[in-house]
Amino acid sequence: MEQNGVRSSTTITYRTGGANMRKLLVLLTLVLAFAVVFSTTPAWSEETVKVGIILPLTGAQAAFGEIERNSFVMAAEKVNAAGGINGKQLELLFEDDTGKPEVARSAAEKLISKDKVVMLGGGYGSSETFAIAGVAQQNGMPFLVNTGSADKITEQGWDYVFRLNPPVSAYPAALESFLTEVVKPESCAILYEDSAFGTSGSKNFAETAERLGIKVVMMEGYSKGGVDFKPLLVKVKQANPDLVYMISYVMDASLLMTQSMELRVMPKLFVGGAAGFTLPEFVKNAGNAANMVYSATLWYETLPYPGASEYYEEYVKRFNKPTEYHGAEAYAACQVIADTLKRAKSFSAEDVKTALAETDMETVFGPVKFVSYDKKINQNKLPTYLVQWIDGKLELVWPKDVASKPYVYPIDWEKVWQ
Amino acid sequence: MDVFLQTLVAGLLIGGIYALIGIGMTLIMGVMKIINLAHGQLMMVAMYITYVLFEQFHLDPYFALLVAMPCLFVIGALLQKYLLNPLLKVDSILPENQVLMTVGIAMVLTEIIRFIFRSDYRSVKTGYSTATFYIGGISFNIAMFIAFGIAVLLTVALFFFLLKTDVGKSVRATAQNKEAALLMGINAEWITVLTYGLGSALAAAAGTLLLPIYYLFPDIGGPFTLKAFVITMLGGMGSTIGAILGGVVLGVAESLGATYISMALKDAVAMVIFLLVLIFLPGGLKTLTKI
Amino acid sequence: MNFFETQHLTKRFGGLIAVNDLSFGVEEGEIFGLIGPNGSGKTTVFNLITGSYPITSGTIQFKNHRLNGLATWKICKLGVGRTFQVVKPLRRMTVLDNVIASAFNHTGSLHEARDKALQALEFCDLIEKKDYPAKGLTIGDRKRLEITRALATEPALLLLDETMAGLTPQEQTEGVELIRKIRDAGITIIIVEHIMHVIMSICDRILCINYGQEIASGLPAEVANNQDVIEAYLGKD
Amino acid sequence: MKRISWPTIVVIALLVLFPLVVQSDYYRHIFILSLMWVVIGSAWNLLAGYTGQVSFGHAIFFGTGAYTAGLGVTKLGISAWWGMLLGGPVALLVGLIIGWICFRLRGPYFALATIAIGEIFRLVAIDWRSMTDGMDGILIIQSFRSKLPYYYLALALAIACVFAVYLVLRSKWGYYFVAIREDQDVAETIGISSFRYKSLSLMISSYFTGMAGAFYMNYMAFIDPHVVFSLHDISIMAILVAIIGGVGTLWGPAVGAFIMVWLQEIFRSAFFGLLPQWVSEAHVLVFGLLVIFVIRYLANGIVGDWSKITGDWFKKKQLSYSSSGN
Repeated sequence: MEQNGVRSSTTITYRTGGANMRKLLVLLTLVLAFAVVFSTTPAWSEETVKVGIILPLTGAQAAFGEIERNSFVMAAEKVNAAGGINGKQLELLFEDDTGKPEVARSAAEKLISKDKVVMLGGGYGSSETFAIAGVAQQNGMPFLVNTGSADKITEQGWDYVFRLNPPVSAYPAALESFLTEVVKPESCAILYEDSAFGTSGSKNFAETAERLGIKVVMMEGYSKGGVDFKPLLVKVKQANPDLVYMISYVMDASLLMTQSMELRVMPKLFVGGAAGFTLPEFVKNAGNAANMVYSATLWYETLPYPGASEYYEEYVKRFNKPTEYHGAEAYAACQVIADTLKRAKSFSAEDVKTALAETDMETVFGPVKFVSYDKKINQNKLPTYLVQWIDGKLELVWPKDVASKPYVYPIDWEKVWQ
Repeated sequence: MDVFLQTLVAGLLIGGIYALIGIGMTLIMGVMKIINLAHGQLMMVAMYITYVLFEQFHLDPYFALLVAMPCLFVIGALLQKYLLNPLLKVDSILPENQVLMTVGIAMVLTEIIRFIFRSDYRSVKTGYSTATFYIGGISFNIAMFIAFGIAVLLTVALFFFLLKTDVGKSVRATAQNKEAALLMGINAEWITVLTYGLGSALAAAAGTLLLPIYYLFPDIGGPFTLKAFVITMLGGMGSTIGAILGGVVLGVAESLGATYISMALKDAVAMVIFLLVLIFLPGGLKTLTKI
Repeated sequence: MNFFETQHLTKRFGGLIAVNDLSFGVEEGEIFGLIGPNGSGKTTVFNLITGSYPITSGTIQFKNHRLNGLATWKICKLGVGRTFQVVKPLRRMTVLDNVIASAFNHTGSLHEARDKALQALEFCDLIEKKDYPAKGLTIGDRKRLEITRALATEPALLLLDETMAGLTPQEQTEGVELIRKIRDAGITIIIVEHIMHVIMSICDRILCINYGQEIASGLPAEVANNQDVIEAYLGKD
Repeated sequence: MKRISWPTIVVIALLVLFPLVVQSDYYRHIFILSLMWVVIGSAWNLLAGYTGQVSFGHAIFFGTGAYTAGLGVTKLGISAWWGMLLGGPVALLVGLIIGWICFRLRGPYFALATIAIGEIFRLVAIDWRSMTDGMDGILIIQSFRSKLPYYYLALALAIACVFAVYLVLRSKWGYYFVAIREDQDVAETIGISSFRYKSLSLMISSYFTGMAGAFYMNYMAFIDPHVVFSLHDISIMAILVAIIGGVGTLWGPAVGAFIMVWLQEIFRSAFFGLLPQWVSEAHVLVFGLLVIFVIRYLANGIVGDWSKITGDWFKKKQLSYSSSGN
């Protein structure tokens, strides 16, 4: 009786009573039943070869995820039109990681255990790529990364994880020779977005600079999406370096350049560390301020890689907007996936992994061959390039033998910025 | 010295934009005593309106003000009437229900825009976007300068609206004491609708003026929502002059923080100042000026 | 020394003096009335005693504790209970839970607190409504709940702030009985009240204040006939 | 211990049996995430739903717990499992300090202060690279190949958290928390130190949230400041979980956690691929609409207003629920 009294008195206050509980139970049972039903749904046809691709299709990174998905689709269509994978159709299952690692993990788990894919592709943000790679390695599922660029991804000794794109540390390779042969700067300032990409890139470039005997007079991060970079640029102006190296996504990149122009920050040259500086939105936003800016890049549509310019033109025609290196990475990843599956003895994970490891081919993104160096394994090594915005057009300027136009240096900023 | 001056000028100019963002928020918070966590998102919607007008009809952002502000007024008023006001009659455990509702509104606004415009970055580039004049080596961005001027203008207009007109007086009465206002025959519900509409319109002004010097994508609202309430609390809730003060203080603090501490921590500097004001100066800066 | 006393109690709000140099004492077991016109500072005195407002100057002494500067909850722990003029039930709790919450004042056990709460409800004749949500009570029952809740903290001194306002004559009579019963249980009471016949009938002594200052004190009959008191209430002509 | 009602036992039994019946790692993973959110949602609910202090900063405690586990690995060289032991207490300590700063503020001001502190934590975690490795994040190797250990750990945490809330509510603390939520001034006059008990509530809440964070580090094996200190994905998600399920109800956050995690997954995968892809782009939109709907029509959440749901929609019987307060 006493006990009952306590219960009834608290029921109203806290709403934990038995009646609610029973209904809750019904609800929970339904959820469980639902889960069981779905988990036992059989996989349908065996006529296609399924590959799971995980990309950010919603959320803040969705713009790039979309470019990559489009490119994957284009490449897969081409593969299937040419007879598919030894007669079977290649089917790409796209999953959205929404830019969150735990969701990327959900997506990977689903593709592996529910959709029974033969391998995984995609991986855009570094955090999400880590999550997917972890699942892939544990499940013994080959995973071809095409964008996630944090160095650590291929340094874990994870033998099922392969990376097509170079790690962020390899981005400024072409710049290095340009600096030693042409510019010979004495000092530099490094500005970077405080993302995984920006931080490791900046660290790496600082080491490069030190090796080349360039004094790093300033090195500072910023968080993405700022309106006003002037406080940062004022400091750059005061430090007056020969070279300003920036690792920024596209919109920060354009603001950095327009505001540099406003403040008349005039180093010998501005160089972007890939990422935002090569995108069409950069020149659209920065306008005149983009002129004569250099950028390291992994890819450019005029490069003499088989199919590169065709891919670019077809993309523009079909989707009515330009593509860039992310898209090329995705397209090339699909080429590698198709090639691997064609060569694989069977679609078992072991055979696919073996075939992937033996990859040696040309793609729109350049030659692909997985090697081990330093701490890295299964890493593709690619040459990098230097591009420059010359009068509104992005031109490949370095190395000289592939240049689409000669580089412009030295630069008279007063004249350029008039 | 140049570094300091240029930093200060940059801070002051960005402060003008911040002030604009804060004015709408301070009005809403003053009257309704709720934090409007959809403020930045309303601003984002206005920016898209301006963007469309510019792309489709080549309308200059300064003229787009005349369209974006009324549009947002209507959107804001409708949100208040059909989503926020009904909550007053609901008996819920958390008094912050209205605040949480604005979180929901913010999510829905962002996603609807994303559905229509995708996540692509967009921008409006005008001739004056990067136009600059120089005084003794210190650069002044003209678009920001104009925005600062309009911020002051709007504040003064709002100030006189609140002080001199009957409607404005009703708004102030409601802000001071809702019950008393009701007794005096003021239709408090209508006043809240009007206030939220006005607040949204002011957010629209901020967005429209920001667009030429900035850019646009659906997730842009969040950070500006944070700024808006920081400014409001800095200046003192409900104080229009306070909003200007708060905006400028925030702008300058961020700039100085970026120059002398670290660019990456400038937002943290703003948040620390915000916390200090919240704890030690609960009425905001206006309590110091006695305006 | 008195059971409870204030000396030179003063409270300023900015330029306004709400309570001005007020000194009075209450003896154990007394019902002490505090009267005065609207806005004369009665409720402010209560808020000063319970520590809701900081005191500008003066002292408050209860038994052998100085209450100045103590937190409200500590003052309650020392044995001062209060009710609010504008009733403040804990709306989404039941009547019983309201009282249990305050019965925890001197115990950590739910069992004991519950027993104490039931006793208090019995004492105040609210036991039948113990499972009602507090927000559903009538105004009379809400006032009664205020008293019950204060009693459940087991105070030695109880401050009653206009507990009769808004009640029917029948309820008022019951209220008077309840207050007497509380006193008979050994609890000292300071009561603020507007309804004169109530005050006159139950108080042992009365203090009348205006503009935060004492204008008269003494036995009910004396105060009632005091010229200043009459003027304060009716205004001078 | 007092008797526990049979539905609770059945629910727990079902959850214990689940991973044994369902072999798919995918569904196990979703359940693990759901259980983790049961912990965070319930913890948030104790502070906000029962004590009335709406926090927009629970990512602080989640992140602190996660980084305690992670830094143990990178700085001390101990196993991340120590985080399960240390993450809670460290988060609790942080909670204590934050409470000391923020509990002088009431209502919306408290909420604002927690947003600010949350942002400060995130920004500092990004910038303090010598300590946290900034956005490079912390990467460890998962201890178990199988999902089962993680599943049962998450289940144990969830049960412990809900049970702890249940116990608290049946004690002096619970009464005091609710009294503070209902009226802080009254609470003070009936002998409750609102500061002390609010801090207590925050400490319990931050403890469990910190545990959840440490679990996240162990299970996900990778963290960075944007992920674990996220205003949107952690702090606000915690609020949504509790609101949808029912603020101030024992089971609300648990129900809300399952609904939110499943809803996200169902929409993200476009109803497991049964619907066209564009549906998957709507998942945040659906969250938003659900929040608006619940706040507008089910102010006490799905559990709190269950009688209203069944009354209004299923039995077509009008219950005068919302007007009972007059």
